Amino acid sequence: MSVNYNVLGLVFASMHDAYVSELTKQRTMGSIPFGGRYRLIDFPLSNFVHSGVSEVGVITKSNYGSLLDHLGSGRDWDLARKKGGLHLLPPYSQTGGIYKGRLDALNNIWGFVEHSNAKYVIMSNCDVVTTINFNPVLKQHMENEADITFVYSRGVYDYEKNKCTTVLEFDGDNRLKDVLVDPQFSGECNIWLEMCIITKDFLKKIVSDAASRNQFSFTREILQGRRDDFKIMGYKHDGFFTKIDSIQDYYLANRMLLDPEKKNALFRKDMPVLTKIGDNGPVKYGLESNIKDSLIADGCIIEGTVINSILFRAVKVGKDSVVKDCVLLQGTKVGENCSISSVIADKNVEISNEKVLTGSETYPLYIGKGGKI
Amino acid sequence: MSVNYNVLGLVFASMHDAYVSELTKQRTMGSIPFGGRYRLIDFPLSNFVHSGVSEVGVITKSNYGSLLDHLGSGRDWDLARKKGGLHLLPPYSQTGGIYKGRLDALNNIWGFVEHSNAKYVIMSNCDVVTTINFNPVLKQHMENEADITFVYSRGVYDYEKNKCTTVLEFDGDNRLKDVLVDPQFSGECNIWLEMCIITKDFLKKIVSDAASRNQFSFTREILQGRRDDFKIMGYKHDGFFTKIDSIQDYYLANRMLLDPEKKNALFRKDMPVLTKIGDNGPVKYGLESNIKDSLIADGCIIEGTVINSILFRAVKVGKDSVVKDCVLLQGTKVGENCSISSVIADKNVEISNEKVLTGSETYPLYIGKGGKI
Amino acid sequence: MYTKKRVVAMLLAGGQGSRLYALTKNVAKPAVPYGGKYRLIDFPLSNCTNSGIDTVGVLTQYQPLVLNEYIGNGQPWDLDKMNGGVHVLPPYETQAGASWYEGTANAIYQNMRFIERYDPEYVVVLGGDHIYKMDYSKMVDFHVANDADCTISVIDVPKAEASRFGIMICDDQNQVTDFVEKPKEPKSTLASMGIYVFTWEKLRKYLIENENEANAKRDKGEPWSKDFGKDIITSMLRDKQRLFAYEFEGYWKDVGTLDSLWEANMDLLSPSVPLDLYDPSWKIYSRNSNMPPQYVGDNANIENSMISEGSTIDGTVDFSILFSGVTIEAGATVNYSIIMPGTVIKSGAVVEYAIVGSDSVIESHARVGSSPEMIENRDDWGIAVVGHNVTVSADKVVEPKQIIGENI
Amino acid sequence: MYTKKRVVAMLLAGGQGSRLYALTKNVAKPAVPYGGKYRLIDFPLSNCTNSGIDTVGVLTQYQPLVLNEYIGNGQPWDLDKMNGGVHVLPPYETQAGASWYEGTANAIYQNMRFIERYDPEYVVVLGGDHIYKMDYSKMVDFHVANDADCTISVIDVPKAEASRFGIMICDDQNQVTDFVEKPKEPKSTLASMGIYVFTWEKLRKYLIENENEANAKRDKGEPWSKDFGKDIITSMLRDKQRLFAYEFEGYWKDVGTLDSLWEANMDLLSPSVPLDLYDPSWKIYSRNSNMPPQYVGDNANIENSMISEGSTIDGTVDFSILFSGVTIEAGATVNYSIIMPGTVIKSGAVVEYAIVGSDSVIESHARVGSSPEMIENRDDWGIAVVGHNVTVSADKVVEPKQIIGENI
Repeated sequence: MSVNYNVLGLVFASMHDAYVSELTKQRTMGSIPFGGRYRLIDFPLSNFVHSGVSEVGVITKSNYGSLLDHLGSGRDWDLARKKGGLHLLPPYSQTGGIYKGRLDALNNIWGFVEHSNAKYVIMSNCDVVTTINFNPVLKQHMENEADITFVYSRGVYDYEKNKCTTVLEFDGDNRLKDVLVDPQFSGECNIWLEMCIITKDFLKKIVSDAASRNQFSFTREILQGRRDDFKIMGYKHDGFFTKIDSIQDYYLANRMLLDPEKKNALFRKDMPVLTKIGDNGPVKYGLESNIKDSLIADGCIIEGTVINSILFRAVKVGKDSVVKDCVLLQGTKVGENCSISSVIADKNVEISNEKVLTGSETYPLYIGKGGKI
Repeated sequence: MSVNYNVLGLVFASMHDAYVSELTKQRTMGSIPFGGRYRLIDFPLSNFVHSGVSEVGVITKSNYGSLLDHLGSGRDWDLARKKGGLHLLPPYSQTGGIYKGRLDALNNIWGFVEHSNAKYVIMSNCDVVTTINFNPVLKQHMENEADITFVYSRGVYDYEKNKCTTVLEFDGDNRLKDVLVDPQFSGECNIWLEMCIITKDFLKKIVSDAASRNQFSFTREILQGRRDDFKIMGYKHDGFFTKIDSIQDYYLANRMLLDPEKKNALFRKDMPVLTKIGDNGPVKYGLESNIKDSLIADGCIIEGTVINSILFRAVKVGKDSVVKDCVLLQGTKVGENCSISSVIADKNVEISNEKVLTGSETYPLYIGKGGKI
Repeated sequence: MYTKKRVVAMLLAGGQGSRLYALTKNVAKPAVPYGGKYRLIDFPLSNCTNSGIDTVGVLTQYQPLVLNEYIGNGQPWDLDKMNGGVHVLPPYETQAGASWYEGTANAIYQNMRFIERYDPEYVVVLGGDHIYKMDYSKMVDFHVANDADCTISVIDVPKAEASRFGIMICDDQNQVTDFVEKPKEPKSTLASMGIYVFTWEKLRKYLIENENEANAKRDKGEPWSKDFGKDIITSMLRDKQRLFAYEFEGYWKDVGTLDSLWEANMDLLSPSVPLDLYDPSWKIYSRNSNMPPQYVGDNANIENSMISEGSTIDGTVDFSILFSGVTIEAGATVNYSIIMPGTVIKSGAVVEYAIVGSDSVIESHARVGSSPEMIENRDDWGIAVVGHNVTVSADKVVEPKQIIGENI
Repeated sequence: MYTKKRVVAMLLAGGQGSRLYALTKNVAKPAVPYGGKYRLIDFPLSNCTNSGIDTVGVLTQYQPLVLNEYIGNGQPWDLDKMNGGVHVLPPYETQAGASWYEGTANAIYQNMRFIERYDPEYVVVLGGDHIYKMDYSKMVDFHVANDADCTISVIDVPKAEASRFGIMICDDQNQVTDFVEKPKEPKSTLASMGIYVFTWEKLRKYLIENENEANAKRDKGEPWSKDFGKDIITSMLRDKQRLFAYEFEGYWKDVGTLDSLWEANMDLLSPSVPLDLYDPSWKIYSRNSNMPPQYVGDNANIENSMISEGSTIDGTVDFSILFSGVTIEAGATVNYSIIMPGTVIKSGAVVEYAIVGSDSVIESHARVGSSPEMIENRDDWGIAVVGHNVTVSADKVVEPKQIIGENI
């Protein structure tokens, strides 16, 4: 049918916050703005919704005010439901402490999972951006009668650059052979997309086992420690993906969307990425505007030149200013006669007239939320 | 018009939790069940909605999981809005700590208040249950050009019994003369209903003043300390009200609703109390049921005798059992051949066959959530 | 804007329900109250939601205001979806002119654009006046497994009653070989429940063919019809399409008459009837009335009944179904009756074996209906009916079988 | 179930908009796109929300499917209310039979039950085809302050244009003393904007009177009408009711013709036109298309234009309004034009002084419209229009003033 009550979605909204500390100072991973009008959590939520999953729990740690604000009732993702729907699971539970690892988090919110009628649980982080339909993954998981099915993609891993990356190795039957976290090599390999399908009964077992042994880490205790005891399989996803594990990477990941092929792989017509509605007007271009190779969100008012940049909603660029190789988050105001290049401006930054700001491709200049320059 | 964008509602959902510690062990004041199918927060929210207030912030402290669950998107109160709507304001803010007093809480969530276009703020706690239209209060506040207007009722205050009660005294012009917290007398007086209207500009002033002086208490610092500096007025509310400040009082307050006059004053046809929809079936009465003088919520299945009691949703009473002078919260199961009187059963209590449980009117027997007897 | 849906449901809610006329003066039949807090349409809508079907078109042209307001945005049934959800589809005007629905097939034909937006593989066609709980997704699975063009759900009825139904004759593979409407001598006891699954491509073809053929006949002055069961199913059988019968086991009740409406309500009070309204895994959703819990007074005497929120009961209630906001005063008696929302039964009034519509008043010492034991000639006995918004004045009598639509 | 509302708004969305016919083939006029991301009806609906009016009935019978789906549950305009909200009100069938709306007054008359549910004191009557931002609550305040029976909003128009409008003649207290539809020699320049506030009790009385009088005339074979402006206002004036004119100052544009629709769009590009779509305190809400941000390519050349999300621009765009999901290929040129959602302008095509409907394709090197400077005889010049879902094949030409509804 169109709605699949057999599956519960769980989003880990605060996984790996520390790797992009600039952006998570006042928010959490899931609420980081991305791609002109989205937040990172929009991608897992849209993947769930388009796969017929209508019951979703969002597991947060700290700084989740902006996430609460973004998600609201879940209505913009069609998740304001009576049966299922979107549930924010606050970090402070019975025991009072903050979650330590993935297994600990699951143990703390187990009542929510238990209460669901679903037979399968799909878990997803927010730091991998991709568009995926989970139905074929689920089908394979069921056919394999697997305990866990990991979603991975082939990709180039660079030991020097990439952080918090899990590399998976499978045998000829697609069964998990090895799990390497941040291994010391570079080259093409199977990169875990931080998503997996787990049979709920099995999940219950490992979560309660881990709780009784005071274990927190899913990767260490389950994947690495006991991979041979369980039937852990892999599913290869072929679409475009990008993993955000540093501010440099965030900068590159946004600008990847200027490649029409990548953009179209992420923003598929049959699986539109859903997000909070802003009710901004169309983009307004002035009499002397000049735009090349850029992604511009609604509500922008552009009087100057924009090249090779991502402009989020309601950004203003004044006359005779040049914006080049930049990522300007919502509400950035660039005055007149400025020249800014390789800059990441967080929300509501104001850059006054005549300013020159220059970062580099490898070290983009980051300006914090609300900064006035 | 029908919607009044000039007013922002603020609900203090966790004020006075400590006085009903039995009931707030796993919840907060606002999510305490009341009157068969409601939670205490339903009363302030409904009062706001029926007064045309469509922008409401809910300020919580701890244990707000059940509140989050009850409120959901705010849709059941018609508060799932784009313009305004319901906003849960989590207790952990920039500074990291938990709110200390009302002023501290306001200071922590000030960004939310500031962002609103409203000119007036109505604040309400959840521990006073009443049905009130705020429009006449607002009208009087505007006509008086008051800084604060307090809503009070005439009522009997008993020094021995009542706790955390604020008694107000006014001069002939309805201007605040004195504020007494838990005074050492008994008798009829002006009891503050824990609601007031404040002009937003004025509120901003006192909140920022208090923050800079490290003051937390609204009552002590503002009402008692500086009452002559400000124009603080009173508005007398004439409808039924009850204030819940102990488990005994909770017991009595529920059973007050068996007085049709009080019930009808609280549940007015023109201002229905809104609450989360449960989708329970109608009450089903068995072949030998016998009911007198009771309030029975949907989804109950009654085979025995119920006298002088409040039964919340989906309570079951088995054959040949007698339930007398009880308050049984949602999902309580009473077996066959039981005799229970003067009992408060919290959610999902199970009482097995043949049990006899007897509390007294003044010391009702309280059985905690999920208890099995 | 619209993404694909595997299944779309079309609910034929059209009927005025003339055999229920005292209760359908200002409301379409699917909006008739049932079971203490429901309306008939709650059952198919809740079944859709529970079956995972989230896109439903409701076809109606008779008094849609109440139905429209009742369905609203579909939120009570979890059918308020950005993509999909429930939509009431009234007749409309185009550049070619305006036209009312000319039969059930035409109603779906006129709304093919609605269906095609979702590009479905299967279309489920439902009625709006049956009480049952059914997982349509299992029926769709059965349809797919059989590679069927159309699957019709059937229920095994007692042989004696078979001639009141449309009867399906099947082979031992459940394939339908013949279909006879109300046969005098039924060859089978499998009655059509008016629930169909179609492969959309096939349904589309037959809708267009039927429309064109009927219009051609009309132009020639011949008799024509655009009826779903009669024309579409018959044509598909004629063309040797793959039609299958899906046997349903469970409670199913047609409430097309006042008597069957009364019976279907009384069924809820019988422990032997397998219709559970309290099952949390298959909730029957309904628009909520936001009323306080019911209050039962000192003089009340309630047995074996179902009573809904907002009611005030201080009289005697036995074997009855009372909807929300009903008042039974002290000294009033209600037996074997259905009292719809907001109605007041005053002190000393007696209501027995009756249906009283919503917002009506039975004044003191009036009498509505009577028990069959009190009637000499059993042929004179039957359910008494008082319509909506009707006052029965003090001391007046509504006899068994009598139907009152205006104040007396 | 329904609690009282002080004000209820009724939006007359009926029109087919025959003067916009190339753009209203399958949609009602209020659903016509405007301003890059809006539809005409967004303006009155957003005005209602921003004015605090949360109960709106939309009266329509022409092609309601698009409008119905567009309005949906009203959520985009914050009009999805449990009590109140926006409701599309199509014609319907009753026990007395079915009838289409016979004029604007009849449409409201047939839906009096909808209004009375909310027991309003005032009813605001609106049209669906004007572009303006207005706080109706101020007009209601004005109505109350004057103790008026009806208040009509008016705008001061240039004397030369006054004869195109319904003109109000007022005394110095703003009380209306006379009303003339399209007068040849206007005695005033106060034109009715088609926005009314009525004291509901009075409107109710005149609706019933007009209905009865018109039916009586029809029965006698006399000419009759059930028109809002023409019949209701005239009768009220005749009866010396208190009618007042509420003068509106601000941008107001009637978009009843293709030329005025084009002009109203171009107005958005003029810095001197006081219509701000970016004001956060008075947002114009619209149903969102959920598309990614617009992508501007290497070869693009955009000046003085408005472009909406989901578009891909790699050509030249000047003085134009582009809706969501539009593609302008490299080497294509769009000047002084309006391109509606989903349309593709292929390489080498030139679109000037034109309106191109949604989901159309202008193939390579085709030409649509032309600038007035290129036309010898100015009378031959005008806006070129291509309808929705139309393909203009490669190298074809659509001349100025030409209106294309089918593929060429």
